[in-house]
Amino acid sequence: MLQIEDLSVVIHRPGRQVAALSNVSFAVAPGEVVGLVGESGGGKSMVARAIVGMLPSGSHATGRVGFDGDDVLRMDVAALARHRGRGAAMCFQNPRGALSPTRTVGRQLIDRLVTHREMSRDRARESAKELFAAVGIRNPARRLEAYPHELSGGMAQRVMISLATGCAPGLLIADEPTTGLDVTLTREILRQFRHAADTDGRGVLLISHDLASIAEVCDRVVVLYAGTVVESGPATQVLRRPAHPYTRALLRSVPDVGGGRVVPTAGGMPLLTAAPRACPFAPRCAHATATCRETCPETKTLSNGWSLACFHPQEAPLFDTADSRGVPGDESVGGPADSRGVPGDENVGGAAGSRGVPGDLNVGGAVPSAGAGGAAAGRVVLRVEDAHVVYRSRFSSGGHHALRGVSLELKAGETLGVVGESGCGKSTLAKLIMGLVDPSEGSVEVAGRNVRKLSRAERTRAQMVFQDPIGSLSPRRTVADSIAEPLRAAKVSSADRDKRVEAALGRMELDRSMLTRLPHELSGGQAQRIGIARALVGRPDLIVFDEPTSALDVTVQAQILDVIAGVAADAGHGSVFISHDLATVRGFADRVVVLYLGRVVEEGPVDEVFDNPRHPYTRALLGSAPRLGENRAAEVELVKDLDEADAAAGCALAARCPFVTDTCRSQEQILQPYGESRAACWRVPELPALIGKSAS
Amino acid sequence: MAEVQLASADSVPVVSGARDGRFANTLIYVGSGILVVAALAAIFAPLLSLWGPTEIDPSGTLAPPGGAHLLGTDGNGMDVWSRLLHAARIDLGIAVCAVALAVVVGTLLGLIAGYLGGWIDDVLMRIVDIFQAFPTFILALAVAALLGGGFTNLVITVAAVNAPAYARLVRAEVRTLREMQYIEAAKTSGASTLGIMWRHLLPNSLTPVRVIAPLNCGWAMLTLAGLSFLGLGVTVPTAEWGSMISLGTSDVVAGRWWTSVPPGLALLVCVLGFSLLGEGLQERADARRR
Amino acid sequence: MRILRFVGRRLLQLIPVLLGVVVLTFLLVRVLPGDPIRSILGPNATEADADAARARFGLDQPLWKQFLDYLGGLVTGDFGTSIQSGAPVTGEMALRLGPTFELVIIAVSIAVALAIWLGIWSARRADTARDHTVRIFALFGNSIPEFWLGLVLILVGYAALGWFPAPSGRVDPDTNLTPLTGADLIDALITGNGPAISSAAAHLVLPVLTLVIGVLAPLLRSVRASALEVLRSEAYAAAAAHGLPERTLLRGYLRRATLVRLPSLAALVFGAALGSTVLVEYVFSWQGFGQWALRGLLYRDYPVVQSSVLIIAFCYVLVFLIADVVHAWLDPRVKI
Amino acid sequence: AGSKDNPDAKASGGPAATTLRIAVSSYLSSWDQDFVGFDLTALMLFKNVYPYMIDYGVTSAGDSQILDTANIAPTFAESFEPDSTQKIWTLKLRPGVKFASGNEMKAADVKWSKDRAFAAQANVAGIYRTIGLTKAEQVVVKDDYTVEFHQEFPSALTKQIQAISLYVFDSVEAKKHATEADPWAKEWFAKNAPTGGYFNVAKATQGQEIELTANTGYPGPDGAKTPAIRLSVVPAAANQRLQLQAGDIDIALGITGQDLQDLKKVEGVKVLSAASNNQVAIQMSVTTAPFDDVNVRKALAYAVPYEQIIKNVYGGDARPTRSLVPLDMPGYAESGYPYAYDLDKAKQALAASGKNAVSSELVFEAGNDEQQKIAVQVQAEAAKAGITLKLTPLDPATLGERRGQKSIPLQITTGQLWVNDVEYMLATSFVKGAALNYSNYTNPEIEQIYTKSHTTVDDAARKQLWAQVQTILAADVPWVIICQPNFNLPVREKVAGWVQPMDGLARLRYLSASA
Ligand SMILES: Nc1ncnc2c1ncn2[C@@H]1O[C@H](COP(=O)(O)OP(=O)(O)OP(=O)(O)O)[C@@H](O)[C@H]1O
Ligand SMILES: Nc1ncnc2c1ncn2[C@@H]1O[C@H](COP(=O)(O)OP(=O)(O)OP(=O)(O)O)[C@@H](O)[C@H]1O
Ligand SMILES: [Mg+2]
Ligand SMILES: [Mg+2]
Repeated sequence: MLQIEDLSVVIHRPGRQVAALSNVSFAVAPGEVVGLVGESGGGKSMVARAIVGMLPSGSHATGRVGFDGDDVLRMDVAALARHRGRGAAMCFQNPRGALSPTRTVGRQLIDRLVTHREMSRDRARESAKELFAAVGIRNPARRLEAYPHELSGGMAQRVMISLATGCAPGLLIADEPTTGLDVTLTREILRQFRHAADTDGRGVLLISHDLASIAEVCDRVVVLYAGTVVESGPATQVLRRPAHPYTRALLRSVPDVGGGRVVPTAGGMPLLTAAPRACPFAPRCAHATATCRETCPETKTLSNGWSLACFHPQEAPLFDTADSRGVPGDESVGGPADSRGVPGDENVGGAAGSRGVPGDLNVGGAVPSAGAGGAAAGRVVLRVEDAHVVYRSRFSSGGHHALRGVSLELKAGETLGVVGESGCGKSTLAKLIMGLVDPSEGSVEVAGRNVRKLSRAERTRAQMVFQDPIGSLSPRRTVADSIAEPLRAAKVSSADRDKRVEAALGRMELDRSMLTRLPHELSGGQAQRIGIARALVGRPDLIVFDEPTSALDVTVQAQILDVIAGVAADAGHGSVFISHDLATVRGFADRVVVLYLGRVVEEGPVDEVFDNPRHPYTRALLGSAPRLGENRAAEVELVKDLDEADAAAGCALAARCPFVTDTCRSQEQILQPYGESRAACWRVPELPALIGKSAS
Repeated sequence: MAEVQLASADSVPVVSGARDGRFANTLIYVGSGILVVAALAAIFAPLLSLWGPTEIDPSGTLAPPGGAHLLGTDGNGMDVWSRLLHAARIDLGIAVCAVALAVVVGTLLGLIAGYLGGWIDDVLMRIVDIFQAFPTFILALAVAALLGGGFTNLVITVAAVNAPAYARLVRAEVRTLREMQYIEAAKTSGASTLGIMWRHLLPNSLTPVRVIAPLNCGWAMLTLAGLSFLGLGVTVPTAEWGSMISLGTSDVVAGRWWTSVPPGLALLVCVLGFSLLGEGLQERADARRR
Repeated sequence: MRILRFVGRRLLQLIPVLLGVVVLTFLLVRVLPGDPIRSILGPNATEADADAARARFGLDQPLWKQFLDYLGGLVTGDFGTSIQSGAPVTGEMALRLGPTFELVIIAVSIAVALAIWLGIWSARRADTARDHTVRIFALFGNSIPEFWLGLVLILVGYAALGWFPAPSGRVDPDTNLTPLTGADLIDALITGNGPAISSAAAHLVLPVLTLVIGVLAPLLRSVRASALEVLRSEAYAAAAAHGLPERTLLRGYLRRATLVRLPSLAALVFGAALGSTVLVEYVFSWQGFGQWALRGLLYRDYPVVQSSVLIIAFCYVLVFLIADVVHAWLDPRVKI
Repeated sequence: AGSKDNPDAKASGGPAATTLRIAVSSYLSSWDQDFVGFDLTALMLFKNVYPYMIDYGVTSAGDSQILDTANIAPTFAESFEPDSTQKIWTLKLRPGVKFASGNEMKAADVKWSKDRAFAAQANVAGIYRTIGLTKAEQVVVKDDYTVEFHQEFPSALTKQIQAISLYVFDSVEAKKHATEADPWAKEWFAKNAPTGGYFNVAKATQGQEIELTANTGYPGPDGAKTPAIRLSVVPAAANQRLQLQAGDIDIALGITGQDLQDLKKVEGVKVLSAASNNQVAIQMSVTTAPFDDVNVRKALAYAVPYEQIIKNVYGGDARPTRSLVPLDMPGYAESGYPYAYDLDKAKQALAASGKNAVSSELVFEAGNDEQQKIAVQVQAEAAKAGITLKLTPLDPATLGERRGQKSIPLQITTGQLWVNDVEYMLATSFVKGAALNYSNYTNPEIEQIYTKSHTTVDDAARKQLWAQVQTILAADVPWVIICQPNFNLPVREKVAGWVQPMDGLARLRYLSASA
């Protein structure tokens, strides 16, 4: 159905030019789910746009985008209008942004139905309800009247899918449909696409940077790097036994709930100004030879649709053994010194790499494997006791009870992981610890002192690393200024300040020249390193990481996680690492706390909790976390989306828990010890049996 | 391999199709070019004219352009060209000073109200509301009547009229900015309230101000002209475009264009200069935001 | 229901503002130099005469008493008695508001409508010569002093071409229009007076045009910018990528989304226009509110100044309230 | 052009060809002449809509008709004569004069009207003091058609003063609207035009327009010649001019300066011109430094560019004067003002005062183009003589206040005396405490002459006194007298019958329009 041949797109802008795609070829057949993966900027969205004929202004496209025999690139306006929606329909990356904010979602869907299925509006209304129900929207009649902002992220994505399928397209394109969604939702959403391919016979092009999550649903996978297809083929082949060094690097950057640590690859993707004349991955590749740096590898077809563009295909297993993942693999030896051969390399991340900071983040030795170490019995740096946080709404009475009776304790040298779905109160907990919100009940002590009574200088004893790396740096302050901020508060002399700032920067393996830059001149990874440097510079007692990598690209994420692992292992301070992604925590946390709707539902040593989860919620989370190379059904499936579950009396999970009983609904659950960990569920002992029953 | 030019932005609106900013630059260049010329004319006015701005030519009034007077003389027998140049000092001076004053006062108010919030915000914003709800011209007239028509007083008048808008603008900006992560980051880094306001909020909240201020300078000149028209601007015979225009209105009707058309055009061009600059900056800011 | 509560809350918030305006104006007029009494007495009046006149208007009372009397009057809808005319201010004001509102409301409505249409038109042709031309012309209009523009329009439209009636009033008196609201076009429409309708409309053209040209640019700029933002938004792209027809896109996805930011600007423009009509009124001999207030101020007619400021302030805050309601209605994201 | 093309005008019949259309600069502030309402438009209208018992006659001067202030004749009254003591004046009403309500004008109306004027303690009460009328009791009703005015002392000015004050209301109608709180029906008067004069107010649109129709019931001589007049308010002079040129108005009352000169050349328009007694002067406060020094006053008198002002401000259309006594006033003498533009003398005079530079503010009426131009010209020349002037335009309220406080060092005044007599001039401008004595000028000799003049009736003797006055004023220079601009009125060519009012208040009854 879709047949892309030699597609190249160059975008001309005054003063610059971007070769977004170079000689991309692949195909999608009806009933097939094809995954398009790669890092940010790799050109994934550009492919999608080319398919619907909506390239940015100033684009020059060559090649062919064949669709049912026609070439999209050569369609006239009328043909394009017919092609869009009916031929290929796209689900956008950010569903909330892609839904028109001032029109009810129902009308938006009806518009599509009326246009493409020539229905009357009344008839379309009925169909709309069915479509909503089909993508798993409860109470569709009511939801038709909703405006996009009234929908949660998951709901918005479902609506987006229904809008796309509402056009009755031959090809469904989904551009990062699950970015920003919780693990439990991700599975559910991806299943919708599989469903569209299987039951409606549509072709599906699934775009993602997250290989692990799409691994399950794809038939075939195409890997893009810097606008070129580096590897493509059957999903099992590409994702389990990849041959291209880039694919391998990508896969090893993904954290895994099973344990072990990610293997970062240094450097960043180059921004090309013209179609590459050499292998674009060569500067970051450990196997690169002179040939790689001089000529462009041909795309070779190896077997049953598996093709590859590499002079040195790798065949070694991806990970040596399951538990030795921490040992650096062959490809991860960092960037070779010279990447200046990449023409017009403007990418800041790439520039850092090209500066040849050796082994940008050398993973090995220095950092002990975290899980193993166990907490040294240091002083207590953080004590949270029965903390409640209520956000008061401005006008009406009442408010949002974001944290309900959380208690924690953390010693220096220890790392505490905090996990939970979006909205469960993770950031609130971080703010609470930092003294940015006041507890309505309970107390928080950092290094033995109540945070509400800290002086300005003492405040810097606890530091935080934020989710949005660039957004957490003041846009008009230089890097040096930002890093020095805690020192200034602590009244450190300016000479001393400069020295310590440089030291912190050095520890982050960043160049001195960074000091005078402004945040917008930084790449995400660099900015996050600055953020970490700022947290470290005052030698704090406690560092809180609030989803420090969730805004970053896969390979960069791996780099940053590596840095954090190093920082967290420092015995001088305690660390709290917050994440919605369980896998990232596993790498280096000593203990882990699972939050659900403001409550701690399970807590214990990291390995114990991950390998031996007790609470149904933990089990569900772990079950939905994608694992490369494994196709497991989750043991526990939650029945509703988070935002539909109301926490009334009793167990907070009651509304979603498959094992719920009347006792659960009426009785508040408190943490009880089960083995090494503690969980807030009275049915823990019965669970294995129950799960066994439901599985069979 | 055929090369095709894809449908342009014209027929197919495209996502994030950044504009090329060339027009924005043209606007900025033309706008600032006009203003530079006007500023130079103001600075070198005495060198560029043979007559003083309030010097009366005893040989007669309303002499047509040419001869001793490049642009003729006005109803008082004063040289229009010289007045035209000298007026630039007053007009540009008052407009720029007034807007600067308005920006300073408005920004401070907005910063305090926006960041501190609570009752301080309520009180300050109600005061701003009062001033903003106060009819522009009556406020201006009152200040003019109270303080007279001198340069400083006109600056105060025009600033009083414009300051509330800045207070609102900055407050709105600060209220979004204060939810930003970098403010939280600064707080956790131990920055003081004043430090946050001064080091982080102020520089960032000025972005929209920078765009509005030039536009505002243009409006300030128009306000000034309006005041002069009502007899409440600068006192005669001080050279000021608005008062020159209003003194010359009957002359236009009689076909003696030179007394009021040149100052009218000068005013128009300068206001346009500010507008173009503002529009250009706006466009550039928009482009950057995208 | 929620909207009512919102309006109620906002109305409550208006009270301190209006009270502030009342106090400020009351003090301001009294601080201003100038004697409101002398000008009604004639040059032969003695100090005793002046005192008697002052007593007549209660100006001999202590300030706080005057203020309380004034406030008391306001509560009962009595704005006091004009010192200049000796007639109750309420009646005079009612007569003067109509013409000005007619002018400003029509002008701002036309400007808003024009700005919406042109702004969207221009945004859809962003960065073409046509777009640039429209914007530059709007800027030109915005750069001309209103009184000057008015004069030019009179010279062209009345003196040279003779297309429009003499700028000496609001309706031809020979049409025998029965005044009801003071807004002549409305009165003519209500009474069904055909000749008066066309005469009033003809008289409105030039002053309205003057105001429209003056205020168009900021509105246009705003509409164009929001339209561009919508056109470049992912939401619009998504709708376009799903092949929705042009008309649906324009109506359902562009227009309303474009307009969400307009109401508050329109309110601001309305306020500014209301404040600056005094110039247009002067040029077009349009004896409206602005001229009345200006005269009141020049003669220090305290009750007139106080009530005109209060009314303008009230209209201003009211228009802002309306703008907020319209905004909330246009933009479902607004929490009220 | 203009409304002639307006189809609507035709549809409704259009204005009758005989309707005179007059543009004025502002609307009257109030219809109540006693309590409020003291602006020029109001006074002019009052002259035409109130029944005045006596008024000036008409005489010709050159080729124009002017009001004859020396000849005051009864109009709505039958007669107004003094007794032998000259203290009791008897007003006999003309029977059959009717107000719009149908009520006949009676002595009681006169009584009530004057009682009201005394109660108001404003304009009329103020002028009555000059002829010894201070209390309501001095107005006595004799019978239905006879009223006596009992003055405290005889005065040569009685007729003149009564000519501008003797107007009468429909008291029967007015009393209906009087209330306990408002015994003089102020509120009603403020909003309702009086009736019974030469014209009735047919329609008044507040601020905008007034339609007058001739009062056909007027039984006296010289009834209104035009059946209808429409006054419309056109504040902008440029606008009035355009409309006059286009023929949309017949008379423009708000045009000054250069426009007048221009309009003389416009086809279809003529500019009626007449000498006037309008004096343009700069009054110097003799009690305020630096003008308390006569030499400084002289210096300014030498520094003012008289000829240039006449040329630049009035387009040459003004008469230079050589005395503070107006031209055309009996007793005028060239020797009254021996100063002419001479910067050397100005400097000498300043030197004589012991200063070589002085400064002051020069006050004038805001919005008055003529005064503003004069101020500019004076400022420029005075500066050359070492006198720095700061121009200060003042709005009416501030001007009124500061004039009341007598605190203005230097101000431009323009205006005419309503009574063409030096005694009246002294009374209003040069004796201690006189209302228009903005110079704060006092001179015992002048006071003496003034007192003497009350009882001097012999013409030659009076002339003698006036010569003395002018010698004294020439030495003291309380004013810089600039000129007497001619009165100019631009009208359409069809307008006839204009009578130049010596008090500046047009008598519309004489006007007519030839078709
Ligand atoms: N409108 C545009 N103008 C100029 N360059 C663009 C434009 N859109 C994308 N690009 C460039 O094209 C390249 C490919 O971008 P694309 O959006 O397809 O990447 P992507 O793989 O989808 O990345 P992401 O994961 O961030 O969505 C990038 O280098 C980007 O900078
Ligand atoms: N300032 C606030 N006012 C009111 N409610 C808030 C505020 N901040 C957060 N909340 C609410 O509190 C709850 C917890 O928010 P929090 O930001 O802590 O979640 P989170 O676990 O960090 O989620 P995410 O993974 O999306 O960042 C959410 O339901 C959120 O809507
Ligand atoms: Mg993308
Ligand atoms: Mg969070």
